[in-house]
Amino acid sequence: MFGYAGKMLEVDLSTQNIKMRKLEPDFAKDYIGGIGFNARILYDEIPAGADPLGPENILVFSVGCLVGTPFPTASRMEVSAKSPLSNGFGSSNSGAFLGLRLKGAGYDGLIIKGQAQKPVYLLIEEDKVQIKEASFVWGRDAWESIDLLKARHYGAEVLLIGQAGENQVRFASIENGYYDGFGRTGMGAVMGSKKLKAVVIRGSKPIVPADPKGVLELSAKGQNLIKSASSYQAFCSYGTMNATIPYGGFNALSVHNYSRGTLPDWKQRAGRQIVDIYGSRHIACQSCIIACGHLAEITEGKYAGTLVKDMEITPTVSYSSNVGLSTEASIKSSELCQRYGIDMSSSGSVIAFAMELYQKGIINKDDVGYELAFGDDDAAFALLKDISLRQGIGDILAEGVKRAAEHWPGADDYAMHVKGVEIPMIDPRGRWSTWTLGILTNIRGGDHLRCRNPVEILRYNENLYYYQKERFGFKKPMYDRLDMPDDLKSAAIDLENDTVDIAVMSKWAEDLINLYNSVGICIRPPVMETIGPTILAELYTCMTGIPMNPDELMAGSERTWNLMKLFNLRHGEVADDSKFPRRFYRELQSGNIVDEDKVQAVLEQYWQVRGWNPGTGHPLPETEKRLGI
Amino acid sequence: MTQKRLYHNASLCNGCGICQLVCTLEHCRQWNHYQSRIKIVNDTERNAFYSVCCSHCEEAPCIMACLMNTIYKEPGSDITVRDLYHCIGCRACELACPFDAAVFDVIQEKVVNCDLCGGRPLCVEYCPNHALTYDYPEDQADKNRNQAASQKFGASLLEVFKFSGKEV
Amino acid sequence: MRIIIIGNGAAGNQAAQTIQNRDPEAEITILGAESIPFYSACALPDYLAGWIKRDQLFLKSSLNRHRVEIRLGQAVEDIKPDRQAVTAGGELLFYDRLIIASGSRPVLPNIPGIGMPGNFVIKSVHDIDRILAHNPRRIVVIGSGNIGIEAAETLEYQGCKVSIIEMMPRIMPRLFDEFPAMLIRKILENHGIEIHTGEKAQEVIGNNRVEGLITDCREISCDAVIWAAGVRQNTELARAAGIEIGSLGGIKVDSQMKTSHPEIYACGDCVETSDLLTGKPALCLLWSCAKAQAEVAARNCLGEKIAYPGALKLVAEDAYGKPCMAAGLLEEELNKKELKIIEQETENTYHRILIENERIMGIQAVGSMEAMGPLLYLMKKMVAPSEIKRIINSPVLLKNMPWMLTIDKYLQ
Amino acid sequence: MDTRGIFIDYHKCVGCGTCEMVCSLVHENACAPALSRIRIVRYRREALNVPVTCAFCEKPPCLDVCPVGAITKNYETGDVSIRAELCIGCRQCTQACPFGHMNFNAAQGTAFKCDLCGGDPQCVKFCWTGAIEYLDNEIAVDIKRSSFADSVMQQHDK
Repeated sequence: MFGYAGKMLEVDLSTQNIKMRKLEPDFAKDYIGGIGFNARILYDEIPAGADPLGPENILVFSVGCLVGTPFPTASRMEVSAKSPLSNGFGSSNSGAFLGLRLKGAGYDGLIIKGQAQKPVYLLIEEDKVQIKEASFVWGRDAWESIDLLKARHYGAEVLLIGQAGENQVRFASIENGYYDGFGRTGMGAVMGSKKLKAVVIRGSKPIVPADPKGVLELSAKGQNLIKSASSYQAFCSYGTMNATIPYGGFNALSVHNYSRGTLPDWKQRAGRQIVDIYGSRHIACQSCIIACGHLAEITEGKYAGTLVKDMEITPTVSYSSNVGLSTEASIKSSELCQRYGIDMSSSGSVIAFAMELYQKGIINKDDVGYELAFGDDDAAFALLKDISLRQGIGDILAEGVKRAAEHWPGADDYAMHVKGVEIPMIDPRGRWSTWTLGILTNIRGGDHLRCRNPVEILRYNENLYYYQKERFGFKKPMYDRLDMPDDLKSAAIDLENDTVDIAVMSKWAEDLINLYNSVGICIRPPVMETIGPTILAELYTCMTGIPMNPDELMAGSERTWNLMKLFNLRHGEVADDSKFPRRFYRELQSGNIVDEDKVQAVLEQYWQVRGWNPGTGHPLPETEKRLGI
Repeated sequence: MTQKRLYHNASLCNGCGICQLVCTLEHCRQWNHYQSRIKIVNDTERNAFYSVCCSHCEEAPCIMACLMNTIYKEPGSDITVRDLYHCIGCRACELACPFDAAVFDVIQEKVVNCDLCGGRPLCVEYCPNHALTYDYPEDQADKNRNQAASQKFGASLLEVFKFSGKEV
Repeated sequence: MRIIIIGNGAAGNQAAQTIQNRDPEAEITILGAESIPFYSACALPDYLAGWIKRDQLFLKSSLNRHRVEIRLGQAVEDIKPDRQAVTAGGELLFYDRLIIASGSRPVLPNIPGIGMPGNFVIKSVHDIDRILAHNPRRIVVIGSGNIGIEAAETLEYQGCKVSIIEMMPRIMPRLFDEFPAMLIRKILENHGIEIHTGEKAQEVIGNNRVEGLITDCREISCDAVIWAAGVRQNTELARAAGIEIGSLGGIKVDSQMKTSHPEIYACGDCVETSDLLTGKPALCLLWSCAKAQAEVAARNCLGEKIAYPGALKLVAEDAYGKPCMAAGLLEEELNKKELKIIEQETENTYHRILIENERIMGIQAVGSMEAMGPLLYLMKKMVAPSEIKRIINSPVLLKNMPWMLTIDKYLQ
Repeated sequence: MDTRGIFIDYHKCVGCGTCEMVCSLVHENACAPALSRIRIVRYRREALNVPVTCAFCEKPPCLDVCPVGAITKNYETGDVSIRAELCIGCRQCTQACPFGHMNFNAAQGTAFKCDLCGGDPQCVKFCWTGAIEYLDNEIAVDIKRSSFADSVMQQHDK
């Protein structure tokens, strides 16, 4: 089979059974790869009501089908399981070199079932797969464990959990090498519940494309397209730090657990200039031509000697604004999160939540053991350690804000989550946009990464026409270049009034991002702006030899999205879950609240656009039939 | 993954010859370094020791030279093995080997080469200086590359950061 | 692809093996004139001496019998290049590619008494069986090539009285220069083999059975004569099919082992290739050359473009436990321009290296084969001896080529 | 004589591996870094990346150690190349190369090395950081020289 490795590896840790699953061409075409494979496998194989931390849960890693090409940013890999935070579809995406290595070992995916008796790790050396005893790394942090595992298995790619995953902290992450990770929705806890410390992968089989010349030409074309994006230069130099200042300006930041919208010294704390101060070298994932990551180095002061990949918006906003730490402390927090193997967004939210409870007097020093205050880095890091090791109050907080809030009366008001998953970054009260609606509609809960306008111009923050539209600043050339079917383009974008229809755009954006996650490319703005289904369909055909057109590709992505929604519904999601935390509806922030009814109206409109029941958000039979689910 | 092979690090070798002795003890049941499948060559000028051993060439000249077709690649692997039953000891393979790595076994009157002790080379196990290693060729190539790269950045880098995962 | 191979010898089998390794789908037919399976002709003397058993002669083959048809005892009657077919056993067999590996046969001079029982050649297993059945006690070997020497040695080992008659003034005249030849002669003579050089056999005498041999100098009484005075290429089939024959009597092939017909390749003893060192046309009737040529021919058959670098004379011999080897050219074959001969002699060993124009052109050794393999490859690589000095002086290179240290002492 | 060669600025490389992918795609019609002529050594913890490729040495150690003369140097063009049909796969060159450049294709059993894509290196074309450049020797050294001179002058001005 061209393009794909052609098989998936299935490991049952309970029975120590190792099987190969052949990849059927029809399955490959319908579900493309990455998250598509994951959705189908989880939907088919996890029974309703399964315990996310029990042996019935299945952890699936799938590589995007374009991974292995020189097409820019083609490096991503998706991991999915039933989430211990949301009890719905949990999924997370990561890049670096892992996807290529797994494909190079000869597998498109890795399916982990069951539960081991004692700590183990999985060693994959091409066709030789072994389940090995892992007591020598169990209990150690991620970086130490990587060093130990790499010393045993030379040149291997390692994906593993830290102490947080071992202790089944519900928002633990799976770390992918030193600096990258599958952060959100608690995949690390699932891996920890299976007592699987690490997966060590070695292998260098070639991936053979059907039309190598075409792949090369399209990759060159992709490079040129991405380089032509308006945000390309800025992203090359500063990465995601470009977006920190505008959000601060809109009062749309999550500051101190969403009690404020911005910080007075935000510009000094998190502007682009900190990249110049602390950042040293760029770090790229496989085939990436943006290299948005930077190695941050702190040479003096309290955190001297810290060396970590940082200077990205997620840790910066999560720790610098939400917890209120200084810039240097927020860089240090990245290292700690990566070592403990814990999601940066969620852990920041949980710490901020605890700090606010402390401030409000709901918990006190006796509960915690030390004083908590926003901006206190020692307290924040002590709490982070307690959570990761499940000590003291950390044991309660490790359950995530939704479950932790049930412990203390009145704490519910401060639990900032959607469907159990902590919301990072943006405050819809400050700026209402496709992006913020995405937090509500996101399959994996309160998360901002699965729905974003393909072209994001951070210029306006007006709530137009009852939340229905967002003001944009579209320019004609940008409009023309956008790779979107013409009818949809005219429905979504009103060039004359410079507005975007949020409901229509949300569907397109979600499907597009889902497509990216299926083929395995990155959602950095320069890519979103320029790469659409047309070039991806061409590349897919060249790579796999399976004829594919852009419409089929988008339909495949939509199929996956619907499948994930059906998974959530089967596992107990109801329409009422698609609600922001109460704080957004009631508590003024910079004079704004979110209007609950109007948001509900936009949401229902979005459901309608999706072909779902506008009352319940359940996919209609005709939609299921159209997509062939 | 291909088969592991034997590698010798001359900078660690002190020429003790234990490898040769264990090799002969294992294969010839005698303590006689002339019959060893691995040879340690002494460079007296530089006081250094180098090793000569079968490199298990892919298209091995010994296979082509053999008059009896007794040398072949083990099916499914790339290790050169011999079927000594048919060997007539004509020494053509010894002559054909560009590395002087085929050894005439005077006891059996047949020519032999390193068989990697069936996957657990004793010379590696007994090497007191860890000069001999048994490693995948890919890894060895990577290590060479890493070494070259470390030289580019100077030793300072490796001093600042202790071991870290280096890979390609 | 249908490929027919004429000849079930080293070249034929090697070609079949190569084709099968590279294209498992190819249909191969091997046509062998002898009705016995593939065996090693080089081990015949060892069999004669009883050092190996008869079954050890037959080489195991890993050819896939579903794809490879081996027809034994079916001599090819003719080749029809225009129809792409050969006739064997009255049957017409079609091919896409034909590989001729018909080999060679020993030359018997046309002298009186040659047809009598007791005249033998050493070419096939049957010849040895016949010698063993004859059970000779007093033998004359005509010719002192490697076959002759080995035959003499093995028969002597069996307790026979052996004489060698050589036409040229020294033994192994095509392989060794005068001095090493003399050393070998001494070894043989010390073990009781009688050697007469510069003589020519004139007549075999006897009464319905060999009883003696008359040369131009003497008469030797014997009960068997073994003719090992050279071989001739089997080129009759090719000649009849209109395939071009070279000046030395072998089938003419280009560097890809292709004959004058584009679908027909040839390899092994029956072809005439060029010499690796001089580039001149040469015959090289050696097992290793045959295998290398077969490999090249087979791969070119399958559409690869591989060139045969040229034949290199290479003989390893065992004279009563003393290994002897010779490779490359002899002193008399060289132009003698800037000729440098390095000789090293110890009590038991002798090495001779011929260097012409800063190139190693020939190596001969008696008594020890140490470092000869690497030297041989330096000869093939055409490395100047001064380069070896450079390598030895460079620790980086020496680390990878420690055998250079052993070579160094021969080139001082 | 062609004096151009591949020059690598280690400090510009971000380790994206596009060059490896492109190289294997051009030469082997497959996507596999292991089959690439140019390889990147990644110090992942320190985020340092060193692309390693053939230096086309004037006295190539690989040529010297090759037992069969499969590696040749053309002294007119400066090119060092492997004739795959002669290679016996002994891997001596992979050990001899001081850069660890010489690669080995285990499936085919032959060593392989950079051939500069016949004068139009594709890795250079696809390298977006400018870390890999195909320059005339004199120009490359000149760039190096002037950048060093700049740094000296800056120190001086301070």
